[in-house]
Amino acid sequence: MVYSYYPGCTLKTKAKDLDMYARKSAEALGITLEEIPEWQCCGGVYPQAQDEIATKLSSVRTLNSAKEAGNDLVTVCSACHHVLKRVNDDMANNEYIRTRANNYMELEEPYAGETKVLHYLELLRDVVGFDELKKKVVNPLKGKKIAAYYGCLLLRPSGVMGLDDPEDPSIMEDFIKALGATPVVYPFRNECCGGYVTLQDQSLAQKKSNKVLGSAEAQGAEMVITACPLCMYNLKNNGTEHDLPVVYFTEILAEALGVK
Amino acid sequence: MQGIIEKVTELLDNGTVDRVLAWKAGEFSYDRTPAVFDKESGLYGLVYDSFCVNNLSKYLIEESKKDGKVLVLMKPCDSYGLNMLIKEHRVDREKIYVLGVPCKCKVSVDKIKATGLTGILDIVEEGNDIKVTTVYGDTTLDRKDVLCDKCMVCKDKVVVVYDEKIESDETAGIEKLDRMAEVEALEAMTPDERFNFWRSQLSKCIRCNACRNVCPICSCTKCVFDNDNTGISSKANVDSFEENMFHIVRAYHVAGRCTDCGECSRVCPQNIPLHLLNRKFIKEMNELYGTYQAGTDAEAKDPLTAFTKEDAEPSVIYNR
Amino acid sequence: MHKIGVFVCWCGSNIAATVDVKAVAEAASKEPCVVYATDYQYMCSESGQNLIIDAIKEHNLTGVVICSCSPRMHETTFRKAAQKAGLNPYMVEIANIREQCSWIHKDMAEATAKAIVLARAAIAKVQLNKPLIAGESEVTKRCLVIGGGIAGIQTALDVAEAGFPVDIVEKKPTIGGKMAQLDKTFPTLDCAACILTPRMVEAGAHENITLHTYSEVEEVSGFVGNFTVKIRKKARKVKMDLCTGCGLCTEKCPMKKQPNEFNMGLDKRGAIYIPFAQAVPKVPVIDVEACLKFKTGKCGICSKVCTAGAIDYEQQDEIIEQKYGAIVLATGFDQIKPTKFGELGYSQYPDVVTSLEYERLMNAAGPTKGHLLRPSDGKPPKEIVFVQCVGSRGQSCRDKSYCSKVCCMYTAKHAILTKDHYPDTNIHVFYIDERTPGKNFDEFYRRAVEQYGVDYIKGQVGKVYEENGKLMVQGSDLLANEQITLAADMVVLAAAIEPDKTARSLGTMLTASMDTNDFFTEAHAKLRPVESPTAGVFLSGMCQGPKDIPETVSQAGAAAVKVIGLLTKDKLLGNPCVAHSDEMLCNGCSQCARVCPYGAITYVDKEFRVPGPKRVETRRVAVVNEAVCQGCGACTVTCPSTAMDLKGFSNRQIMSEVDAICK
Amino acid sequence: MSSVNNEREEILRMSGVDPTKCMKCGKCSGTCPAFDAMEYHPHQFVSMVNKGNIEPLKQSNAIWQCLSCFACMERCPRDVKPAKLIEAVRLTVIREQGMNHLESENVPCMLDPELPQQAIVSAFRKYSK
Amino acid sequence: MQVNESSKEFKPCIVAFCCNWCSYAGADLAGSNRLSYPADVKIIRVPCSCRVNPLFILRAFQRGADGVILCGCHPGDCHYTTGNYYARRRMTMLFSMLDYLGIEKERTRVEWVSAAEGAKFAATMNDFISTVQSLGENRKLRDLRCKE
Repeated sequence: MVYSYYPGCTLKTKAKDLDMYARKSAEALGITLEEIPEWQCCGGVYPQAQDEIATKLSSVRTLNSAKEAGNDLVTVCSACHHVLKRVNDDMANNEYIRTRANNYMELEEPYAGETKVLHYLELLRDVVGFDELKKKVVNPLKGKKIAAYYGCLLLRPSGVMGLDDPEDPSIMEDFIKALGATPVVYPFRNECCGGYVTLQDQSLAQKKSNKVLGSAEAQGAEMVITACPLCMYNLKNNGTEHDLPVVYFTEILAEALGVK
Repeated sequence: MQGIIEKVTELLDNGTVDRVLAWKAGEFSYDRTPAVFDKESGLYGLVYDSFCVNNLSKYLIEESKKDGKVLVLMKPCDSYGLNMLIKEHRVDREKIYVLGVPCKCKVSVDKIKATGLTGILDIVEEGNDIKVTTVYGDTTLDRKDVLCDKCMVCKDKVVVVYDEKIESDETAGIEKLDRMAEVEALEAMTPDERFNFWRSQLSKCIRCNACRNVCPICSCTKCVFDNDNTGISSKANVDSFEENMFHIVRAYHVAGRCTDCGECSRVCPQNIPLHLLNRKFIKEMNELYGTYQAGTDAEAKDPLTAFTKEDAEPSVIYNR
Repeated sequence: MHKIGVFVCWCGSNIAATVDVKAVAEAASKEPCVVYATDYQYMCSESGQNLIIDAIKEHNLTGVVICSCSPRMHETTFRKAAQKAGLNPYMVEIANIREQCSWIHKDMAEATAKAIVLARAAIAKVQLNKPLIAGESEVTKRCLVIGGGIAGIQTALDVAEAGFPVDIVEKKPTIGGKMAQLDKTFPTLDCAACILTPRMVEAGAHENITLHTYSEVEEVSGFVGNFTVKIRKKARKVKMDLCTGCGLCTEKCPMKKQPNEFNMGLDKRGAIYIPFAQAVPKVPVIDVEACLKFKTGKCGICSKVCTAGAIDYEQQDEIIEQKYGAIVLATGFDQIKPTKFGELGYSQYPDVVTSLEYERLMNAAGPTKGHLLRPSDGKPPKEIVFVQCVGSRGQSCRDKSYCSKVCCMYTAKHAILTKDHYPDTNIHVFYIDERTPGKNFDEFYRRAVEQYGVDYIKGQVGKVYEENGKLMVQGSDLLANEQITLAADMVVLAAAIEPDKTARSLGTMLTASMDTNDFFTEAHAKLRPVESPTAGVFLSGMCQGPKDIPETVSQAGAAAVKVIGLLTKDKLLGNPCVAHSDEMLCNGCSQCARVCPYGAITYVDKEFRVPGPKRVETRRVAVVNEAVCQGCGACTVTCPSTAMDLKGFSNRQIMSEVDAICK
Repeated sequence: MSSVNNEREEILRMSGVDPTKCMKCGKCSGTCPAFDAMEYHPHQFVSMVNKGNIEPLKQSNAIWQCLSCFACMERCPRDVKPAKLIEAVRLTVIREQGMNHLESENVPCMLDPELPQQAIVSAFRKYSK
Repeated sequence: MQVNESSKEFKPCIVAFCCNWCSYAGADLAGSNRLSYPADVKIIRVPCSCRVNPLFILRAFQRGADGVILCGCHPGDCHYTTGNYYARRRMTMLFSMLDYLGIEKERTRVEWVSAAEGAKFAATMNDFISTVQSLGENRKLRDLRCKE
């Protein structure tokens, strides 16, 4: 199984762990991740305005590379996933954006959303299968009470992202179960941590992060996992009222698979 | 051939059947025309060989109206037509005894002539050799080179409806051509090229009605083109709607019912490739509604009297 | 040779302002066979009709063309006028020069030219019209009501009282429907069971009413006045005639772990059960999925304790076939399970309930015997938040687009009843718009606010989550322009109502049309609200759209009146525009029967004299049952020899219109 | 008046939002996690943009406080997408000359060694041209 | 480009077959709502889309129509339950044949218009007319056979 892989800028710098463990685990699961050559930053945030074309082009380039390689595209970072998936949806369904983006790109064959964008978690659920994953676990994380933090970008808008039920998701809980640990369901797992405003208004980010961590703690969580470097940073640095470890989901995956 | 005569004689003698519908030699030794034999006339002249190309199924409409039982020699491709006639209640199956006969593809006299031979006196088939005697001398042709066009794309060699059949393991030994290749070639043209193609072809029509008369599906009690009350009838070769649309209307009438026996094109004195109209419908229906071959059985609903809720919208055509 | 009269209507200025009516009449008068052409201000008026009648008589007209509004408007009017003048009503054709001409075009020259073409097409067509006489069919004087809720019961009682036999088919083991599950009814607060159960008993005992409970409609064929219906009576495994309804079997059943549907799954019932105490018929039914006897072959306790010997494990489904003249759809509704609204926590928290569940929690016969106790821990709730419009009035994929109509009122009812019984409870209601049109409805809602102090908050709930054992309800208070979070003990969701799931398949069986929400459509939104467009099929209650009990009962009565009107007739006139096969042309090929949706075509072997020595030949030819044919014309196109044609829309008629338009 | 209208049309065009679909239920504001940090709330954005009353929104701090969490979009029963409107208002501000909300020279002082790239990249994209 | 020049002047002849229950009522609704579309469209009322014989469409073309459109109830909503399903297949086959003969396939269209879709009816007609206008006059089917 070969997939095109888009790590994104943060995974190359501040979130090397997220990337490294994702690669190691994939290898252990028999999945080949081929990094897209000369990829560019996705921009970190999906430009919502109809007339924002230029800011979507780097994503289109990435998507087109995967198309040319004939692979589905796998991402790990929630933000990159969100941006790529939504730009891809625009290219497939929004004629205005598609036409203009293609005019800029001058590709041999116009890009029209052909690439399938998968989050690493979807790869685990839909390609590997959580039952299969369970069989490959060598260090089951027995007894560990882990809370999954989805945040906003993985789930919403559900019409485009289509990862899971946006109000009552289960993919990360099933993932935690597959690793042998006990998932902790808490109401704020899909509420915003305030990551985007950490530069703008740290107090707001602090308030939101504490709310998330407090909610997880109240349900008895011992650890929080996330797929987003920004959430990770925010929960760790702004969620200071709670002393709950926050790690990338790939880290516990690598640990359970014995490749950490 | 000998087996066939024996079987027919037996059935006629023991009273199973009263008449026999088969072929007899015509004016020339290589001419074969449909003929009815009975006890009185005997089987003299009855012949079954590579020149027996006519589809006999349609003759059964009239034959099965008569008293007594008629035995028919049924080639594989003609049996599809018979099944359609049974399905549409055009023949009385009870009064027909179907003796399936094998076919190793038929030889086209037109193709023999097209090799440039003239003054033909006699044509004889010996194994894979076709020996032609002309006033200028003798020539031997390879059978494979002079097979009927319709046999080159033959559906299969199975008689689909029969009371008894005579088997043979002889084959023509040819590689069958893709039945849809000609249609695909037309599809690949530009609309204007296609229009010009059809215009030039259909303009040749002399409205002799041979295609209609030979077609086992075109068996209406009264054809719409002969019926003054339909508002579309026409007999003369006039430039009217009817005239213009004759072949299109005919193709539409047999759509979903045509067995692709190829007789229409074979009998056309103007060599209009009429089968390409019918075959286009077959191809389209296969692609859109699932594979269906009219005449395979006498029960299945044809694509135009069936539907699924998920059928493609007509716009599928112009979105191509 | 025809003598055609053409009548051009001005429709006041509706037509005349855009179409030069005189020019149309003038042009029409020059068409072949037209002997008379005129224009008039209002052709549909009495004097307009008289003008037509006089002209027919005076000019011995054999065909009439009216250039006017849509035939869907006044075709019948003009046909009747023609009939008065002694002309066959089907010798009338309408050219639609209003809806399809004057109303959509602005340029007079263009509109006039088009009106002339439309008139010309109608003139061409009418020359090929043939006098048609509608066939007659008998009316079976029996009515089928599908659904045994208050709507079905009321219709059945009204029809039965008029002296016609009625059968009620109800898929549940008892009649009563949703109303039986309600506690009190707004705005009078009388108890639902107290007013419903006498009706149920009356229906069960009525000499003209036959109940088929635990039954479903399997197949419907036929047409107005002559429906044939197959009803599957599912095996109850209990003999109706022997059972005394003592209920001993239900008490002794060891499998008491089945979710009780009647109480919305809030408590349990046995594998053999009577849905509720006042059930009609009061005969239990065995849930074979749950019954130990059926699962393992052992047990048989119910049979042992039944002194009447009514238990019959061998009982099989029974199919009964019955003929009816009219069918009433009263299939009712369901409340959606708001599982897709994860932010409201219905799936996560047991104390988030739907309003129908709340009804059962309030009801004296409910799982808590009428004490309001919350499902999670059985404690009485002190803070209750009601959320309205859950799943109604939306455009997203999880919402219904319509207003469910009854939620505002029942929420006010819940609030009042709760405050009445438990005055120390605090009640908050999140609402978008408070919709209370109806007699004494707004007064009722105001009472909740003013007399009972219910806290109505204009806004919606964004999230419900648990914190410290409380349900935290975060929502907006738009009037205060604030986001508020209330700590509640219970949350009640006024979830949208939707048509019963079985309605769609019934609609298909009956060819009764439905809207995109699966509500049955009425024949006319204003003027024929209780009739389905399919003749002989009537609509009663929620299956046609959201409505409260008084509205349902009124509609049920109205449907009954329509049924009675139909059943009082001995014969019905059919639609004469039906298919007809010319046996001289028919091949007997069966293609037409393959596409007929009504099974109206059969074949006969018929002898024909033919030229030649054999003088007679037998041919198989198609025969159309004109009473069954609805005139769609599917057969006409599939017929290769054009033997099959449609009266009133024949091949030649349509082609003459084509020719006239394309000239 | 006409320039106000033009601005309204421009915002509607950019966002692709039809504010007339709103039924004023308030679910967006009931759901917004940044509600208390915004002086204009999601439902107000919808109604104010619809009325063409855009200037106060442009002057507001609320446009910088929106977390872009899309909760309002997800939960809106009428599919109005308030978040897109807020972004469109924000864009009209930063597209005006000299109106970058975030200047690169201000960044180093905000930098925390652990801050991921993504935070800076996205902040620039959200708050400046 | 020439086509565009002349299409301004070109008034096509359009025949619209409308089923009585949905599309004809939809056309009436368009009228009631005063939703305009060019006068080039002339409607022929038929009981159901399945009443329309492909022959009628060929006939219209041969007699000089430049475009023919068939409107019926949405699949699943046929007044006669199944009529439009048959119509859908028949028309698909007709379109296929016209295309095969080299006739511009855009001259024929099938649209499902309900009784409530007055606006859709008008929009459909406007769109269809502009399509036919851009194709120009229909000559091909009139002289499918040339008599030279």
